[in-house]
Amino acid sequence: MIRDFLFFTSEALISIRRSGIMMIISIATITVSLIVFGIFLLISANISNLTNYFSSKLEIRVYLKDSTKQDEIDALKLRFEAMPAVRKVEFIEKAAAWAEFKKNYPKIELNTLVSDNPLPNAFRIVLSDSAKITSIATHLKGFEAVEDVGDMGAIADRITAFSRYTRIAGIILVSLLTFATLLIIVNTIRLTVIARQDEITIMQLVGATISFIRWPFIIEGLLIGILGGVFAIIFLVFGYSFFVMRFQENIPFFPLVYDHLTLNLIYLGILLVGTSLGVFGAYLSVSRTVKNNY
Amino acid sequence: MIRDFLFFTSEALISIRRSGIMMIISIATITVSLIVFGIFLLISANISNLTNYFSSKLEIRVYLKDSTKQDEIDALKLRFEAMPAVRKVEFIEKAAAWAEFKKNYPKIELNTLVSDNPLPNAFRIVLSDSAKITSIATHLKGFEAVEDVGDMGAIADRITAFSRYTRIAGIILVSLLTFATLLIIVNTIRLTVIARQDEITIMQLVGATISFIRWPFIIEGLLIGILGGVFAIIFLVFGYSFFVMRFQENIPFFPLVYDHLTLNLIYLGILLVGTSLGVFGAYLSVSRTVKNNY
Amino acid sequence: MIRVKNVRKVYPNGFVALDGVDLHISRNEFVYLVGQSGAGKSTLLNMLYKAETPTSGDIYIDNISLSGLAPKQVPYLRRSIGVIFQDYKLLPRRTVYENVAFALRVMHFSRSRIRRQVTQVLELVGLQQKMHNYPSELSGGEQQRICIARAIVNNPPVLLADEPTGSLDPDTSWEIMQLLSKINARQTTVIVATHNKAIVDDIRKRVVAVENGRIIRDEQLGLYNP
Amino acid sequence: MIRVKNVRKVYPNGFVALDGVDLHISRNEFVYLVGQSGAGKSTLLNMLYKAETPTSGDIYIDNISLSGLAPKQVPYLRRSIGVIFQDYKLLPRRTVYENVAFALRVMHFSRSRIRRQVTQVLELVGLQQKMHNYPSELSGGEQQRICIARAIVNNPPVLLADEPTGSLDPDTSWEIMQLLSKINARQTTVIVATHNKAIVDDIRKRVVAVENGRIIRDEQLGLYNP
Ligand SMILES: Nc1ncnc2c1ncn2[C@@H]1O[C@H](COP(=O)(O)OP(=O)(O)OP(=O)(O)O)[C@@H](O)[C@H]1O
Ligand SMILES: Nc1ncnc2c1ncn2[C@@H]1O[C@H](COP(=O)(O)OP(=O)(O)OP(=O)(O)O)[C@@H](O)[C@H]1O
Ligand SMILES: [Mg+2]
Ligand SMILES: [Mg+2]
Repeated sequence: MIRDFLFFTSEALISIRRSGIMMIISIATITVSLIVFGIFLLISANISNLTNYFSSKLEIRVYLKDSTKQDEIDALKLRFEAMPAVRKVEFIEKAAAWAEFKKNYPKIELNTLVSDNPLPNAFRIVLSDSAKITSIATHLKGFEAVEDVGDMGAIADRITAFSRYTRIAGIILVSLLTFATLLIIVNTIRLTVIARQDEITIMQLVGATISFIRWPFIIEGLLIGILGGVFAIIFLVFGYSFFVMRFQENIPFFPLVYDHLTLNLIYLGILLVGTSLGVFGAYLSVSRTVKNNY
Repeated sequence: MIRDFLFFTSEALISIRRSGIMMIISIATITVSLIVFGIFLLISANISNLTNYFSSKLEIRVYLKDSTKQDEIDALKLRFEAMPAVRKVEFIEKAAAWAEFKKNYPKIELNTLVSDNPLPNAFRIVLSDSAKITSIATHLKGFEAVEDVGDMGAIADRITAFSRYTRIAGIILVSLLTFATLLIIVNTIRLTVIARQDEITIMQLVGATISFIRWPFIIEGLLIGILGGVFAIIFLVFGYSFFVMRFQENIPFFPLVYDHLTLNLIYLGILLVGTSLGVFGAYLSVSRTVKNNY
Repeated sequence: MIRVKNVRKVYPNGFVALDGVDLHISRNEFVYLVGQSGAGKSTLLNMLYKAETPTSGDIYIDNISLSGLAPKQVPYLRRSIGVIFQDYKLLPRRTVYENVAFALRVMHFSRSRIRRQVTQVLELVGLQQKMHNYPSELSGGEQQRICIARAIVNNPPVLLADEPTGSLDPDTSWEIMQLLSKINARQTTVIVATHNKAIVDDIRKRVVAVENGRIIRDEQLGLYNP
Repeated sequence: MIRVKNVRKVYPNGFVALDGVDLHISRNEFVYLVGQSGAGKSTLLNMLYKAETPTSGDIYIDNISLSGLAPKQVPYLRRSIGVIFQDYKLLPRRTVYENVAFALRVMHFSRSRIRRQVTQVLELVGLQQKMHNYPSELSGGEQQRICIARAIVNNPPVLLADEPTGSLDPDTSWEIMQLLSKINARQTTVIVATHNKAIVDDIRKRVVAVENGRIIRDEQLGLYNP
């Protein structure tokens, strides 16, 4: 087994070396298509990150009746925090709210016109799932102490709809892209195999079995898939971190994906796609060519 | 000339027909890579459309002194409208502004606390170029009748920065994608030419000139480039209009690109890229192969 | 050993290359297959190692029907039959050594045994010094001799030689034919399709003449021309 | 007409295929090039149509130095030299007709003239009925005759034949050599590299013998062996 594997690997290496320009071209093509694939993955990761970011900024304001006492307020806070889909509950004292309001609207000459703080005490509730915002708001309205609820309704619905549809579009695009990458890689390998069709026929005529012919091609496919994947990853790692650096420098508020887990998953995915398509392409192409000669 | 062209075209057609599977594979690869290219163009067109849309929502509020008279207001409006980079000037009566404010903040019990309309008369000025917002705002502050100017400063700067950097990123990405498409198409054609290297050598040995060999290959490259381009366009036209339909149905507020001029430009670009790369790839590949034999 | 039974071969384009061919070749026989260009000699040989299949009729080797042979079995059939191809069929991206070794590698011979047998057979055909060259760096006759070396390197029980001396000078041709005779003497059935009148008439063996896809003559110790 | 002057050919891998070769062939001569397998015959022929270039020395055809020939001129040189390649070099994706016609097409002959000349020459080599077949559908000898047809179809002033009868039976070989003689009589210089002793000894012409890359014999009306 191991001897066979070594033998086939050395055959594959010889073949790669001797096919020269053809191999360089196919590795280049695979690299390039994996880079495009990776760029797409990075873009879609960033778009979903962005919509998550916007969703996370959505909040519900719960305005309390002026009669609500401090211990009631504390109890409410605990109850709200215990609700599913609620991520954060923050109490906003009416004085703080009024100060904030006045800071935001300096043009309104409130001091001269308004005698007292017109704002109520409130809770700011941040959800973990923005899609639930409307239903939770309705639910909150039912509480005794609650005077009114403000739920950023329209915007929330829009962001939710947008994030749902970009997610669907993203899935469709990534599938399409995966398929495109598959086709390009498999086709490229197919062309290199077709170019060696005569050699395959000769091998069959002098007594080689299907697997004897197939294995070196499969290992070759594996190797050029790995090479293409590694080159693509190198390009993407440097390209993306350069991009992130420049972007952060100039628009630091923008939420880019740069946690290592997501990125490493993407890079791993690229490597897997490269190698598996290399193997699959080689398997498919050789099988087609080999069949006719027995 | 025309006879030669017909002759070379018929040679190219014969070659495409007889190369069977190899041609199908290379046309498929070219189609797929042009589709990916087109998807990228459509995405970047939409992103730039989106940032333009947001920019166009940016505005400057010019608050007027209470002492300003109606004829002064009319004169100011005309002057503002005449300024470069200003797209629209709208006068907002203080009463209307106050009504709007009260509608927006139902929670603030203003009626009980505020005795009179605290808001001034104002202009809403929409710019055609959001990047100029800060400089224009400063300029407006200098007018006699102007009490104050509110310019959405921070948000405008963010959107401007964002749109500038997405534009740069878009240009980089489209260049990268163009280069990737170029590499994939040229490489694919290169592989088909390499597979026929022996034939080219034979043709040279029996007295064919470089151009006699090259022309059929170039026309072949042209034809498979056109075919790939046409297939890609068919796919994109149907795919994108389907996508627009579904998107508009579900998130009608989202500004998608669907004006015919932009789309037709993109499709034309794809066809041009396909054909020119087909021709270029064939020219390059044949030249490399042909040179060694004279 | 080899039995060709009422074989008819119609190529996909409708051309009838062989018709009603019956032939029986015993173990260790040496047979010349002669006939004009296009008579059907190569077609007949190609069917013996299942590169072509008869349109009707069947071929038996050691009483095994080739038409009944599973695709999986074909490589093993081919390993027991050395073939000197009319058009050499050398692997272009392999050196002379690797081309010859390939026939042993498919049989999983050990590296040292492969080296021993390959060098030995290259010496037999006089091409040790071209061992590390590629086929494209060889003269026509040298390529033909590599093909011969590959066909005989694993001592197959059957040897099919399709025009094995077409590119060789008379002296080398003579040596090669002596080599084939020697191999035949070592328990190998040999079938040689050839146009080499001098050799057929000199090294007298059984002669089977083909014309227009039919066997028209089958003579022990025959001459090239009747 | 053809002058080979002190030519030495070292292949890229360092092998010295020809050394100190001098040869002069007049217009309308008929020359046999003989020698063992690997002697250097094909190398010498290949240099005459610039498929190979001498490492040192030069070749003149009609007093034009080949080493001084611009790449643009090479196709025109090749059109004036018909070559029967040892390995045929047929275009695999072209029919027999198209293969032969190709040599005329490159010269922009009219369609009707191409049809006339191609059918005529295919008749000469006896392959009219294979006109629409692809090379892979032909026997070895048939392929060789297509190659011969392509070499002579445009009546070139020089004809180089590298082993033109290697795959042909004696009768067909004889016919082909008669054809080459006839062509030679019609004002064509003919050089034939061959191993066919019977023919060299029968159709007596000038014989040039090559051995290990050197010319060792040059005889008018010579025999295959000295
Ligand atoms: N694949 C094919 N398709 C159609 N016809 C074919 C095919 N192969 C061979 N033929 C035809 O079958 C006939 C016999 O061919 P074959 O190769 O057996 O001849 P041969 O006796 O070996 O001739 P040669 O001495 O020239 O090699 C020829 O006329 C040839 O044109
Ligand atoms: N491209 C090459 N690279 C290296 N060596 C070569 C090359 N081509 C030919 N040779 C060597 O040069 C020598 C002469 O080759 P050439 O083809 O001229 O022989 P030849 O006389 O035509 O033989 P044959 O009768 O077998 O065709 C041979 O030994 C061959 O191995
Ligand atoms: Mg044959
Ligand atoms: Mg030769």
